[in-house]
Amino acid sequence: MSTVEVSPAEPRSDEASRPVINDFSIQVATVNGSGSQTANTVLMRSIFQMGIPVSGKNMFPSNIAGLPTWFTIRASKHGYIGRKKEVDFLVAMNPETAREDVMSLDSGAAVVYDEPLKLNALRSDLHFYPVPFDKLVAPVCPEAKLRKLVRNMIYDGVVANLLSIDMQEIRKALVKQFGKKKAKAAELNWGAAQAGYDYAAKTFTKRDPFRVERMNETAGKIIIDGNSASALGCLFAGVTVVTWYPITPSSSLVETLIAYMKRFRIDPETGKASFAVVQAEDELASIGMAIGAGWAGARSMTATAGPGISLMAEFIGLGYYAEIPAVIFDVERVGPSTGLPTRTAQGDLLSCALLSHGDTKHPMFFPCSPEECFTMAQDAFNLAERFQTPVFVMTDLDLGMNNWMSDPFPYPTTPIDRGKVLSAEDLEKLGGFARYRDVDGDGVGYRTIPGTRHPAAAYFTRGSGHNDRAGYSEREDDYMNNMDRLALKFETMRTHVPPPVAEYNDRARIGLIAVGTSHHAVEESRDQLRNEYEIETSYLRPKAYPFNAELVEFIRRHDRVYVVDQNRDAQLLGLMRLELEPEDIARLRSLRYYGGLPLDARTVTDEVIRQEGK
Amino acid sequence: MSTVEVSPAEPRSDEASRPVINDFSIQVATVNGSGSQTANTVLMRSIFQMGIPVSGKNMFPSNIAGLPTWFTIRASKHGYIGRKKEVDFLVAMNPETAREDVMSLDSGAAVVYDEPLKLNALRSDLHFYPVPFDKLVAPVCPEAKLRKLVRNMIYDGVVANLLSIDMQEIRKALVKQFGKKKAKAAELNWGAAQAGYDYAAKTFTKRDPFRVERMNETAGKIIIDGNSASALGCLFAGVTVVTWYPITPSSSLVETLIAYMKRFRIDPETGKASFAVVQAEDELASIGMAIGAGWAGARSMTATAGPGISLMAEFIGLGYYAEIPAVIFDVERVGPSTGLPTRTAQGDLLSCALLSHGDTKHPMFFPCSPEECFTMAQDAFNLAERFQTPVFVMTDLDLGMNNWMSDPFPYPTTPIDRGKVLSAEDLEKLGGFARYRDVDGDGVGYRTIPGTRHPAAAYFTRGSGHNDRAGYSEREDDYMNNMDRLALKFETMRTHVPPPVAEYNDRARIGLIAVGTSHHAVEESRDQLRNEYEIETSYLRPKAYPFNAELVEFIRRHDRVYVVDQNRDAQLLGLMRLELEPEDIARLRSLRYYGGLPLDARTVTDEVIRQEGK
Amino acid sequence: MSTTVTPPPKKVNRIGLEILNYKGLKTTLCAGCGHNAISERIVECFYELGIEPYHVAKFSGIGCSSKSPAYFLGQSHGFNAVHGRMPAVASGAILANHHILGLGVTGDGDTASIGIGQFMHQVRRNVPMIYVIEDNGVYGLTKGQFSATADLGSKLKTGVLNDLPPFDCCALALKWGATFVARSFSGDKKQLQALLKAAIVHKGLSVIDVVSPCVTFNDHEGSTKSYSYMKDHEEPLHEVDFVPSYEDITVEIPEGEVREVVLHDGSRLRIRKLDRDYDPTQKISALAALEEAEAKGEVLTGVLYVAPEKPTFIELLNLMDEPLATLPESKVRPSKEVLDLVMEELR
Amino acid sequence: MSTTVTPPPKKVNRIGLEILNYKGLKTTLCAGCGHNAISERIVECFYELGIEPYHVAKFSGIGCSSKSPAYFLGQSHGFNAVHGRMPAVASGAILANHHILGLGVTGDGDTASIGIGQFMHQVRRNVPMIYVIEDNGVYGLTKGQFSATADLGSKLKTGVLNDLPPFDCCALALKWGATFVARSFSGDKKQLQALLKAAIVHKGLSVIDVVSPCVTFNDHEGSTKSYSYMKDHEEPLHEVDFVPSYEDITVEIPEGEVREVVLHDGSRLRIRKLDRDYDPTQKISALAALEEAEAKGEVLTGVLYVAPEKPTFIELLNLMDEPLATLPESKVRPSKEVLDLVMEELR
Ligand SMILES: Cc1ncc(C[n+]2csc(CCOP(=O)(O)OP(=O)(O)O)c2C)c(N)n1
Ligand SMILES: Cc1ncc(C[n+]2csc(CCOP(=O)(O)OP(=O)(O)O)c2C)c(N)n1
Ligand code: SF4
Ligand code: SF4
Ligand SMILES: [Mg+2]
Ligand SMILES: [Mg+2]
Repeated sequence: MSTVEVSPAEPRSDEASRPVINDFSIQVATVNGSGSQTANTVLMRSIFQMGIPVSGKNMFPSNIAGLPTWFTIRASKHGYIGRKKEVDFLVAMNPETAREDVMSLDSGAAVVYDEPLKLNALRSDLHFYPVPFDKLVAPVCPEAKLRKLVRNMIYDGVVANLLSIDMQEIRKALVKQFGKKKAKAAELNWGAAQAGYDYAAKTFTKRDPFRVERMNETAGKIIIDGNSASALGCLFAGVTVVTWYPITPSSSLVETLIAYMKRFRIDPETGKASFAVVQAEDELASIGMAIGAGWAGARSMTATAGPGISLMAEFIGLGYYAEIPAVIFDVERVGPSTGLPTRTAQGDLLSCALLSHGDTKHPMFFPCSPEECFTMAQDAFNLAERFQTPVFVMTDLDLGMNNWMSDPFPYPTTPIDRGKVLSAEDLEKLGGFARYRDVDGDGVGYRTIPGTRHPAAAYFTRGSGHNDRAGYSEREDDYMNNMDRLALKFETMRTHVPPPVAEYNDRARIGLIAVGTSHHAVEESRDQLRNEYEIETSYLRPKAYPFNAELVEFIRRHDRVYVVDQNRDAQLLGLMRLELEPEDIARLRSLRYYGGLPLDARTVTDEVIRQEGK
Repeated sequence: MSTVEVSPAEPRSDEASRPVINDFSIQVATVNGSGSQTANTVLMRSIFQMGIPVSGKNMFPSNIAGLPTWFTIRASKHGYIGRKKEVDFLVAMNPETAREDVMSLDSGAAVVYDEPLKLNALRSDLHFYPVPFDKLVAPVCPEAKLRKLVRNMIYDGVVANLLSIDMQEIRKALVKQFGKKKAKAAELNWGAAQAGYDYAAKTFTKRDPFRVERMNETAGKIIIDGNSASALGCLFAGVTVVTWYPITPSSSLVETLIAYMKRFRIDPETGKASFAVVQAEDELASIGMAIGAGWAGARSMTATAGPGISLMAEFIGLGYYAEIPAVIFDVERVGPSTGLPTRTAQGDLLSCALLSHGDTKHPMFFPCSPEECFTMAQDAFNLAERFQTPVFVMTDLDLGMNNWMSDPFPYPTTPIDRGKVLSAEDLEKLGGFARYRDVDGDGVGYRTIPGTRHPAAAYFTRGSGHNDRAGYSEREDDYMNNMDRLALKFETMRTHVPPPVAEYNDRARIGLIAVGTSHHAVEESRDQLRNEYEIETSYLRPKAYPFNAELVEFIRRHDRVYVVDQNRDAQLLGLMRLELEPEDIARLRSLRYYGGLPLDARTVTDEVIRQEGK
Repeated sequence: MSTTVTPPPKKVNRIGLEILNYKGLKTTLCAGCGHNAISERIVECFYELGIEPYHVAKFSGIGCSSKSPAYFLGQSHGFNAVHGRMPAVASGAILANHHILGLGVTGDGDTASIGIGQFMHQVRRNVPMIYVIEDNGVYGLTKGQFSATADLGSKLKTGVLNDLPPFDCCALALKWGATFVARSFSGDKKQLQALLKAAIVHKGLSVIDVVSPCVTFNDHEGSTKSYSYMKDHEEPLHEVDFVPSYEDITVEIPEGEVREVVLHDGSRLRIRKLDRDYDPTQKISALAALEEAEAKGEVLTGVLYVAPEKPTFIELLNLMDEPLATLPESKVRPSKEVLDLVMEELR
Repeated sequence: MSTTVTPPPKKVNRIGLEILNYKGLKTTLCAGCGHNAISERIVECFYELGIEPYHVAKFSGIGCSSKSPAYFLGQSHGFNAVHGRMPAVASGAILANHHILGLGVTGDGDTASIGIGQFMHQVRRNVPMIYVIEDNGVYGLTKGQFSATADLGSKLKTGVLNDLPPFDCCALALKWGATFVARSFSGDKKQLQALLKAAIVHKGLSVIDVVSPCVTFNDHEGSTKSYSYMKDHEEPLHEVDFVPSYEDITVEIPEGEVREVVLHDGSRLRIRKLDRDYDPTQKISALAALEEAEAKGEVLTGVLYVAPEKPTFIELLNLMDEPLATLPESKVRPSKEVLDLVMEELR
């Protein structure tokens, strides 16, 4: 087999001559359940180990095995870690999607594929590299049963060769992946990778422009998914009661947390746990337990996704009105209803902010990175206890389930804030207390924990009307006073949540506002706008809701402000519309994407340009 | 006992000399479970029968017996049927609240009270009429056990005497109340009423200014509560499957519906029912059954209140996304959480409009009167089937559970609209169909009913991603196309829901916008603003959401527009903020009341004046 | 039976508290409601056993029954949650602090209709607490619709007939994991006290289903086991919102015997008390006894089942002895070394 | 038994339809998943009985099992609802049109965890339909957590141990009102077919709990009744997202006998088929038989209970014969005279 056979018609020759270094994306198209995760992770890691900023995104179906899956690795010397729409380097392993995968490539892309698929016949403007995987796997894996697995590692070798990835990095990544105990497995896979590398080395003439070169941009960094980061945040926030019901994409948050808790939160002397984790029978029970635990003084949490949020509505309203702390992680996926459970979105913003009937408002955090998952998990517990109310941490499938490069997390510098809790001694001094009285003018009353050894400690908690001594009341004045205090409490939070991250550009007439994972696309888009269109922009990223006063300031400093939403109904913009002055709303424009994939910079850029009329 | 004893210090004498005719409110303060409902209804009816516009509002506690209850009857020659804040004529039967009841009266009010309470000692600026109820009841009710009940009827007689209510009207109302079968009960009560009348006649010198005079403003009218009217609307809308879970204040809607169905929807020949009513185990089940029934072609409905709405969130999202008709009555009460279950509010507007996670939007109707409950129930079923989506009818405790004067309801003039349903014959002609394809450009596809005898009839309904042939899909384009069509469908509804009621006043610089029961306070307030402050106003009352285009027109024709909300968070205004142009929002002002009582005109007037800076 | 001894009347109990320390607010339930009698027994029991009120936390859902925690143990924390979800809230609180003596009091609507799922999963977990079901077969607070424990064939005032079989909460509880299951009648002071005391002492989940007549809405006209006392007097009493006031019913039934109790509405309850030699450690025979009683139209009272040794949920979770709620930061936030280690693993 | 005869192979059934008319889309479940075998049996049964596909409506919740209705009866309406709430949706649809043959297929998570409340109330109402539980003791679709039917003592791949007793859906169903209760094993073609056919013929609610192994996540390492086949080979297979592909398991067990079935993961299932002379009309003995089998660690299969005459919910509701869904306006909108009458009453 010669390379001529491989790409009968050459892509434009100028492309091949202009090497593209550390700035491209690799997509591996497989079938889920086929065991490609190790191969993909190792590939991503090896690039990372070469000091090149990298990100990985897994696009998987909502079933267990047999349906198309795509894993995309992006190497970016500029440090962009958002999704890149265009695939530069395709590894086509899935016969079912291979045709469409190839047809949707931009001209000049490269394709490694399973030889029998004969994809080279499809287009003449791509660089094709056929690999006879079945032939290669047999000699390196004598046990036939395991070949299906090991086969994937071959493409790592092929790609390493074609992209100039150092094979020693592949080896290192493999060892890391399998750990010391699974050395045999690592060896087997290493053999496969080598076979791939050798095959490519002896067979292919490199024609595509893509390759990697060592950099020094990843030293000291870690690779972690957002759910694990959230789990670590909860661990260091001192969570004590965790309740959950499995649902994609939130399950791994709790499953990882369980694993860490078992390692680090069992008393070495007694062997006893400083935490309780309950897999509840459904989300009504999981939030109910979290509320019960929060009421009784635990740092409690649950994690869920859209359908769970809907089921929690009644209890969240109770938490709001009876003023009970609890932290709820909403790892957002595409709704409505079951929607696309394995696709990402920011579609629950309005639901969560206003969850439950009657007048309710809930604070939310918007982490954009694993590091923020870690720090905001802690912020969320502190806010929940300080303000005695349910608090949402809004992450999404992209952040939660994909692997992200990150700086190592900082050890918390401030002590845990348990908020206003009266001890028996306090009560002895005070003689008593009024649970819902606004003593400090911040709307937040003092509470006691059940079990407090004092006859004046007890109070009665209810979701029905009550006066400031927690007594049952149907009085108009008691009701209104209480609701006004709750409104004040919400206002007070504005100054207690972390302020937004602002990047002002003095020459910018337009601003961008985004939360959470939209951040990565926006950052890159700002460069595109500057470099390609000479448009300067400012950028504000609120870290939490209720919004801080700086939001208004930011808006007023720009002619037009694009509010980026990963949902159809412009929900982030909606939250602003609900509270801003009309003259500020007038400056806002909506920029929406709701296709279920992680937002990419090009989509942002194109839409800004379209609306700017350029 | 002389009248001098009764009111030792006289109220200002000019008051007594200026009679107040057919324009005052009577409040009866009792304890719930004490059986005063008959007496109150009879009193209200007798005034109604004298041709005087009347309204009755029951303020009752959230328990079954033993707590304070107030029933207010308003007679208004101007036809105002909203709540009047000031009580002119108090009947104080409840020792527990008597003091506060008396103290909160305006000077010059009258008080009929149970003599042992000695209320006359409290103030000198009121007209007191002490009645020795226990002494009076013994002779008219030999059976001691029944005295507690019959005792209440005595105050009807006393009040009739003092207000010049024709005793024959009391008698007529009594007979109507008890029906023919309970003639003995009616007689017993009649004796008590007479005893009260006679006692008053021989004991009291009339000093207060309040009395009634016959008018001719109620001929042909009916008295009905909104829940019964909604029930009748459902009956004539041809509802076939009713699912529910008891909750105040919605229970009586379904209970009345059951009673009517049993009378009028059993086939006289077979004795079989043309309807199914299921008391479900909770609201998740009741909405689930309604959705299942709507899917299978029934006209299905459920009725609930706030907590039920929260529990229905997940299923409503399914209904939206899978496009299934169902009608949900939300008889709103005060939230959040259990809140004040026996008080009224319009606090679920945002919750219902946006119910469920992900991008969802739901249409709502806002009836303001029993007649509109009746007609909009029918509109709601038609809209639900025409647009294949869950539809909310937003009433409230005030409308649902209080008695209202009304014109008789019009028999429906248009046939039932089952929307786009393909029969076996249609399918035969078409050869097949695509369930979610927008054939007509209105965003609404065609559906088939399970059981349709054709091999091409079947399709698969799901809450997960699907293409226009109802096939499972995780594709970006399928998802976005579908969501765009759903958005279009919602836009189409704007022109299909009933248009708002507008009253333009050419001289008005300010406008008022209100929905539902706020109407009655606003109407009266407009007169107050004109008469007391010479302020002319225009008024727009949207009958449904999504809002019709006229909303914007109305806003633009005024400098300032007050949006009236019976909730803390300005939810009606919020719905407008979410979609209006900033320059239109700029004209909007918020006018809120959230104390749980029916909104009254004075509250509206005072707030407009405050904001107008007058 | 040591748990049923009533100490001689005295002003304070063994920990020096008066009965007043165990009372709650004045009830707002109907006079004569069975729930009030249960509240009184609870007050007495905790007083007599000399349990510190701060040691107890009360939980309920929504309903007349669920209002009652406000009417006892005023010096204990209380949580009146949402309809049917008491088990979750109580479970969470007990996880947070397993030294608390959890006392759940809810209704049959709360437990068997909307809440049957949480009830069964609570039972399955053997969460250590007392779960009292004030069982009247109706939704009292929403004015008298049937709950899922209503007798087959009973009829509402509105004429609606219950044609569905009842859930037997005791059968459910004992079949699926509760380790103490008893039934009683609100009017049987002595037995109810004894059962409550036994439940307080039991280490796992104790379910006590107390038949507690709703005097206002449980007029079982047309039911298989009752007749309407009001029938003759019906006419003059046609008053929609009238709630007559009744005296509490009290009754004492010897072990192993059956008594017919006439309720305020004239309906009759056939109550059979378990024999002294009944063995409450056998699941299958307990189920059979319940099934048999149901067939005979009898209400079987007493301790139906007990499994004192079965591990509680707290034991299964291997929780440390200190309440999780009040662990110091040093016990719940791992050290910087731990974070460094984890970070290193992720490099 | 007439219900189990397999007709000789032919191209069309008695109503002239081919087997193709009963098939659905290609499955997207794992190869070897028990659920797939059940789908196949459903296809065969409806084909063999010659039931018009348009006559059937399929219902499910969320889960691998609940995906399966897409893979059979493609010419029948189907409704894949939300997690755990299939019973409500199916009930509503059947009320709308009781001529429909309702076929619910869900999982054990769907039915016994989140859905236990709806399941029990569905059972209590005896809603006429078939309710198949594809029971694997785990949540397949969310990657293998325990459901509430997991065996006590079984262990997940992650090391998590199930220390809670399982809900037995058959026991629940037969104790609380289901009128046809059976258990089977997905690999027992003959029995499963026979049971499905009997369920189709039964007029009330038929509950069939089918043990249907999850080949991907049900690796019962450490469980009382299994061992891990993968143990020796474990090391090279440390691959988080790999799902091996298996052949379907099939087995045939004579009545009254016990067979041990080895599952793909090496775990063993002891299946006992009910005796020919077992009397399925006795509730108590059925319960006892289940309890006994559980104690022995056996899975008891066959028709456990049947009460063919008990009125269905449709009968209790006294519905007219025509489907409510398609009643003409004249039957559902009362006349003007009725409105006039009501208005007069309200004057
Ligand atoms: C979600 C929800 N649905 C409905 C209600 C209305 N509701 C209040 S109490 C109750 C029934 C209570 O019955 P039960 O538990 O038997 O208590 P009882 O009043 O009979 O003691 C209902 C349905 C509610 N509060 N919340
Ligand atoms: C409200 C809600 N919570 C959680 C989920 C996530 N979820 C999907 S399937 C499933 C479990 C399915 O288990 P089971 O019913 O046993 O089906 P199996 O996959 O084992 O066949 C869960 C928890 C969901 N879809 N909806
Ligand atoms: S309505 Fe019934 S349950 Fe409620 S307080 Fe009155 S008697 Fe008790
Ligand atoms: S994960 Fe388990 S239940 Fe789901 S399809 Fe695969 S084998 Fe079946
Ligand atoms: Mg009850
Ligand atoms: Mg399962």
